[in-house]
Amino acid sequence: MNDLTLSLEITALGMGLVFGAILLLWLMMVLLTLLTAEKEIPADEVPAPAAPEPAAVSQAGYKAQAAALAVAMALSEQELSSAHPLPEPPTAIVSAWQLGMRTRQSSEKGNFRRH
Amino acid sequence: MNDLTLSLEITALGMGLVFGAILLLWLMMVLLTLLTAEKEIPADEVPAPAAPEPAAVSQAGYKAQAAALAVAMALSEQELSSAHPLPEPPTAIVSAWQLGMRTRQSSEKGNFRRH
Amino acid sequence: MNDLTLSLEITALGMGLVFGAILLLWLMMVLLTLLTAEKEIPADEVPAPAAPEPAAVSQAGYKAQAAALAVAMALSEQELSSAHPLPEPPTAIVSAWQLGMRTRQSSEKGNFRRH
Amino acid sequence: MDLGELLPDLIKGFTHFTFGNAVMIFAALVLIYLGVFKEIEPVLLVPIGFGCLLANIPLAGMTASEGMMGVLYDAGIKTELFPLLIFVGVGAMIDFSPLLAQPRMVLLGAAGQFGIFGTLILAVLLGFPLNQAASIGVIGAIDGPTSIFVATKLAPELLAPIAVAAYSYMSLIPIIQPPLMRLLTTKKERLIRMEYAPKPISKKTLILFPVVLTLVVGLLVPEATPLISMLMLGNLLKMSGVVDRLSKAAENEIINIATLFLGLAIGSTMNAVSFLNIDTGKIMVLGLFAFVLDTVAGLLFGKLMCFVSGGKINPLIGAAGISAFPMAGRLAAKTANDEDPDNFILMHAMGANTAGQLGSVIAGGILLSVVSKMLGIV
Amino acid sequence: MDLGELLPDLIKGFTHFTFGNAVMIFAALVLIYLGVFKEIEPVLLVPIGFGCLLANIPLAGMTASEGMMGVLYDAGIKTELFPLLIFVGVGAMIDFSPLLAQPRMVLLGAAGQFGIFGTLILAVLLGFPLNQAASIGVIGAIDGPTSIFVATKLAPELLAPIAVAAYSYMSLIPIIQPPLMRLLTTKKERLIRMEYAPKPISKKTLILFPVVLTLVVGLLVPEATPLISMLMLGNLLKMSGVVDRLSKAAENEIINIATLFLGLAIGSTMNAVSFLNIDTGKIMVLGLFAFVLDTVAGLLFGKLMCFVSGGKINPLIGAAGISAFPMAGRLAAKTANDEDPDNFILMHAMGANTAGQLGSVIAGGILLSVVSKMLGIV
Amino acid sequence: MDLGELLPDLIKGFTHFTFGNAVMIFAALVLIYLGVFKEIEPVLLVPIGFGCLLANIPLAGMTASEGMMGVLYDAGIKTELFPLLIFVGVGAMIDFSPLLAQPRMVLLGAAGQFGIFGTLILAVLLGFPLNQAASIGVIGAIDGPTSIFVATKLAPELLAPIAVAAYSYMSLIPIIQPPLMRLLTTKKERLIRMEYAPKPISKKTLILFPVVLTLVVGLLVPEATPLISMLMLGNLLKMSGVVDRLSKAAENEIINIATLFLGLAIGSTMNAVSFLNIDTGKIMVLGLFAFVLDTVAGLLFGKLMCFVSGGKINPLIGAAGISAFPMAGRLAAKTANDEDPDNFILMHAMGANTAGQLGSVIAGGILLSVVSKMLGIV
Ligand code: NA
Ligand code: NA
Ligand code: NA
Repeated sequence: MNDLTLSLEITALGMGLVFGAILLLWLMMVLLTLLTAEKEIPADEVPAPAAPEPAAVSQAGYKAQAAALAVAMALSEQELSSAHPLPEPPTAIVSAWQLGMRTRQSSEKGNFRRH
Repeated sequence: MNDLTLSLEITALGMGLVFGAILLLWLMMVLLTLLTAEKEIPADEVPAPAAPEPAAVSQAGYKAQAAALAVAMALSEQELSSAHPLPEPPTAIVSAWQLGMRTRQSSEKGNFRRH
Repeated sequence: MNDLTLSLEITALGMGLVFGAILLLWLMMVLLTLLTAEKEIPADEVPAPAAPEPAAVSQAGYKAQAAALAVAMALSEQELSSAHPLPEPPTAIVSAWQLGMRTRQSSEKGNFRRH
Repeated sequence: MDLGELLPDLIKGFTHFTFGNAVMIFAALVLIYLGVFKEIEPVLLVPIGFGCLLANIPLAGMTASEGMMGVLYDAGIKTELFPLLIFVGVGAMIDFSPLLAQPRMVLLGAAGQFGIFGTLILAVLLGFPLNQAASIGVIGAIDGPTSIFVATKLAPELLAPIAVAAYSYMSLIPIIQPPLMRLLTTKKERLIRMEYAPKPISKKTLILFPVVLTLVVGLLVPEATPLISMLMLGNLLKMSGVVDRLSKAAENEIINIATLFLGLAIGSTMNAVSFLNIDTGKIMVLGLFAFVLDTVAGLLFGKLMCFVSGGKINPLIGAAGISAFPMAGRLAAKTANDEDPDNFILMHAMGANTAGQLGSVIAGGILLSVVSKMLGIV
Repeated sequence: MDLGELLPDLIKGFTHFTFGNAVMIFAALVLIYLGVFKEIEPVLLVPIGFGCLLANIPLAGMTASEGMMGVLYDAGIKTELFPLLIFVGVGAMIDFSPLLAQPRMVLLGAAGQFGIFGTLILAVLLGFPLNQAASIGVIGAIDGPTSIFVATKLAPELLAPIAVAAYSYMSLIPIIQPPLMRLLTTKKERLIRMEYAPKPISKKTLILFPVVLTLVVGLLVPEATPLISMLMLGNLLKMSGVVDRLSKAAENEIINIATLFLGLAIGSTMNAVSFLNIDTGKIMVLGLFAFVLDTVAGLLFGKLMCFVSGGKINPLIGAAGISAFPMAGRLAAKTANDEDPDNFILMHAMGANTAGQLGSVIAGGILLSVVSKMLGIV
Repeated sequence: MDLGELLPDLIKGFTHFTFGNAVMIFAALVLIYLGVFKEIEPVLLVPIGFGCLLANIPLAGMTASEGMMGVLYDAGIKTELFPLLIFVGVGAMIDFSPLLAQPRMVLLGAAGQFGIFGTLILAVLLGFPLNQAASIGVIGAIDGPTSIFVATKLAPELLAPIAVAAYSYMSLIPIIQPPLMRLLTTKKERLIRMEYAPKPISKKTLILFPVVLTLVVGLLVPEATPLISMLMLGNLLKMSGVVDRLSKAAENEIINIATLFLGLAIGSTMNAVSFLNIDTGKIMVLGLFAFVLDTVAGLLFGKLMCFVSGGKINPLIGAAGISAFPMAGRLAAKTANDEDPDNFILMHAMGANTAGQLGSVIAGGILLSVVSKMLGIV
């Protein structure tokens, strides 16, 4: 059998297999979506843009809002940078201690404390 | 030939070659600069310090300016961190869609929209 | 000697060695702490949490303070990101030059200059 | 040692310089120019171009097996580590929710692979042996790592021209596709608006998808397992949301370093002797043909789906099924948007585009499997 | 080539699929499930689970020595590079100041290693040869890299079950320890408050500590040098404060990449043939036993210290001496805090916990030394 | 097994400890001290010192070829990968615009290489064979990666003392250079102000420069290609501005990891047997001589340029031509500024300094070429 015939055969077989595999994938996706559908999940829980939308800033145009946003972003960035699933860096231990001490003080004084 | 004579020869030859190569580099740099000079390029397009200059803050000393700067920097940082030349992360797709939907809405309403 | 006897021996020997090594470590730590104690060092020089404490923000609750904090953090972040022990990036050179030029100007004018 | 004896040594760089080197250095400069000034896939064309430059400086010794480029080639191309690591990063950047929300779009990912086989036939007709023809065909996967992976297995001697063709044309897609889109679709078809009322895709679905897909494709096409599994590993790391450290590493450090080294190593195989021949020219032409054929097949299948659905599907999204993620998807949406500024088909196009990415990997695995079997390599 | 001849090839993925593969894939799914949905050590269980998945897709060829998983295994497990690189990163995350401020806490780090030897004895009783029994015992170090390092040296054939046991149970510590804590201590003991008036630890002390510790442990137990030195290298980079670039690289790029590759490579050794046997089951049981024994020994030693100190030491911190840094330390503090919301023993628990980390590495080195000597390996 | 038999094994760490080990550990502590407390090149001296520490703990087995340090050495020093990767990062940090704006400054980069050859002659007089003498001479390149690259090729047995000398003295430049500057220049010369009215350098020039330089140097001095090309690759990635991902990776992950591993691997070759001998002492003295000679030659050439230009060039910038990028450039500017607070020659000094960096690499390549030829290595 020469190479041309062979290549035609490969084409027929290959495209057939590609379509076959893709059809199975379709089936798999339909089944997977059905089996794992969660009715109670609101639409916005689908991974949405994490960043605050810049459009909001320009629309509002108020300086105060911009400043508030900057604060929020700076805070969120700070939180982000200290978040990781492995053992936390040394400072975390110290600050946990400090937090503990302060919690004790504030609970004695009955202060409000967020978190 | 003993090693000392050899080393003297190496020195003569070596420094000669170094100066020769450097002279050729000089020529190359002059030619390159001439051939690629762009008259219309304003001076500030030469890679300049990207960061806003801290000096400006202390000179001005006004709180409002500082706050504005903080906002600007926070925004620029945010833009920076989401900028990369490879395929963008998943959220980009969603937000592009959202942007598209909003553009449609706003163009129907005739709203101003930056960018 | 069968494996069980062997394993009992390993246990006795192993735990003995572990306790021995740990006791030596204890001694080492005591000596090290004594020899390197620095009376003049104030307690807060022990590596403390580098990040400004979020608690302070919520306690204060004033918008102005939050804005000031945001500015401070943005500035500190900027400094942080440009601080590294290896040769600085190209822009540093240019800005050093500019800083030099400005220093000259300002020292001629007698302006105040921080840093 | 006298100077007459030394002179040949002083100018050895020039005396060993061949006309072929000059041509290849010109090619390297063109690649760097395209990358830097035309911004055509710069993350790959700049390193490839620079690697090519190094390969054509005589006696530099960087491409010998103990030179730096040889070390990188052995460590990452021979072992297929670099394309697979790049896929981990790419996987962490893909969002499959548009596809999962409209599963029928997956068919377009099959249609967009015709170019692979069409090109294979043409390559055979042009006299390439089967293993080389198949490797050339995979340029039609329109997916860099897949092309490199298959070529490394079947015809490593053609790796450089195949990689260059794959990446160069991929960045020319904004030039190649639009004329074909306008040629093969009517204005009425391009104006078709598509509803997008996706069912919400749960986080659980998005997490299970990469795992189940790896299993299904792995069992169906074992040869596609390395490629599909690394793509899905990256996707799982990202979607699980619990291993931020790892998915960030995949999206940044790992893909960046692998991309730089891959580009350099591939470029460094572009020496004059092995690159400058008629085969390279043929491959460049065949590569262009593969891109065109893929786009045409995708568009025609899009038209078929349009017809079958009673005009509810805009055939432009067929062109997004070729892979070339994510450019092809954006381009299809842009073309529809240019025709009618109120027509937004981006989500459908991205669904077809991610399907094309999957289809390309599967087709690459199938080709590898069939051709290995026929050549008795296995 | 006719279709009848081709069919076996088309379904080869399924015909080579064994019941063992199915079981192992189920195990892989369980590991991924635990990692993703239960957040049990996801940075390790997800890659291990995914590697296991790949190892049980027939004919995928990824775990062969020239496949990607084989390449990673040879590069980072056989050479012990990955666990050691992870230790550089872990070292950069440890703060030894609570331990240096209360040096006697170091004793708890010795007590928390009884589980290693108790498990070794039990493993011998269950019929494991000495080298395997010792490797299984090191699960009782309750420290992933140490377990992997010792198992690679003494019984690489058991690496997969040992690594899986070490990491799975480590994340079950919040379930395993509290009942034992309540069982073995009285309410009065748990209510003991401890003063924390630490002498200030100078920066000089913190910088010298990793260097001196490397030297002392290196001379006492040469076999522990690789582990302890890399832990201390990371700590020195961090504490010195002058090589921010390097300590950041250790804490991020290096540990992240090494962790991902380590997990994949270990998971890829979990093929049905070598993993699915009675030994694996025994190891899982022995591993749990090791965790329990360590906690019990730590608590009892804590009670002893409580008695000797005249009731000034809360025995709960003994449970933090098992290593499992930093979970065990936090858990001991939390348990005391649950009993009395005003009782804070975190700094004492972290002192015991870092001591446990050191003790685990030292015990691992000692075991390696003694067993190698007895087996005549050296 | 009785205890008498066991005892030698328990204290084997001490019984194998030699006086040489003690001396080398002291040296390691000095290196770490200089790095941490004096902040002398800490990113290199801390890892080198720590590697040296590990090499002198008996029986630790880390420097054996299958130990971690051996693995790093084989992977990155023998292959020359680490110094070259560091150069990619350094290249991404260099700005050549001050040099391109004042091309004549490039001459100072040639003058600052006299120390290489002067030291070579002296080393030959002290009895070193030619290959070793040349390697020692390259300390006078005042550029770490170049010294390591050339020494690895010509005399790997001297790598450790050469690397230590190169990096230690480089950080002593603020102590070595100023007295020489004051000795060799008059106050009048130091007060010379230089105009800085640079022609604007276009982005195109900055992008083409690394490419053209690689080609020119590659053809002139093939042996310098690896070093110069990686430096220029980093610079191209940075200047092109289109591959931010890659230039960031070069400036951060790649250079940080390579630096840490390079330091450890080099330090680990500092074992007592091979390091503690009279040659090491001679090399340390010769290294200092090289630094002094380079500075003197640079300053004298600066005076020559001052004379030729009719007093328009401040000879202090000659001292910046030795390389030692970017410290030497800043130091020259500072010295002028100290003499006259209104005198700013930083841009001129940085031009000379980047020229010195190029000159050092070129001189290293030329030396490698000439000596290889003479020794018949090629
Ligand atoms: Na495709
Ligand atoms: Na332990
Ligand atoms: Na120099």
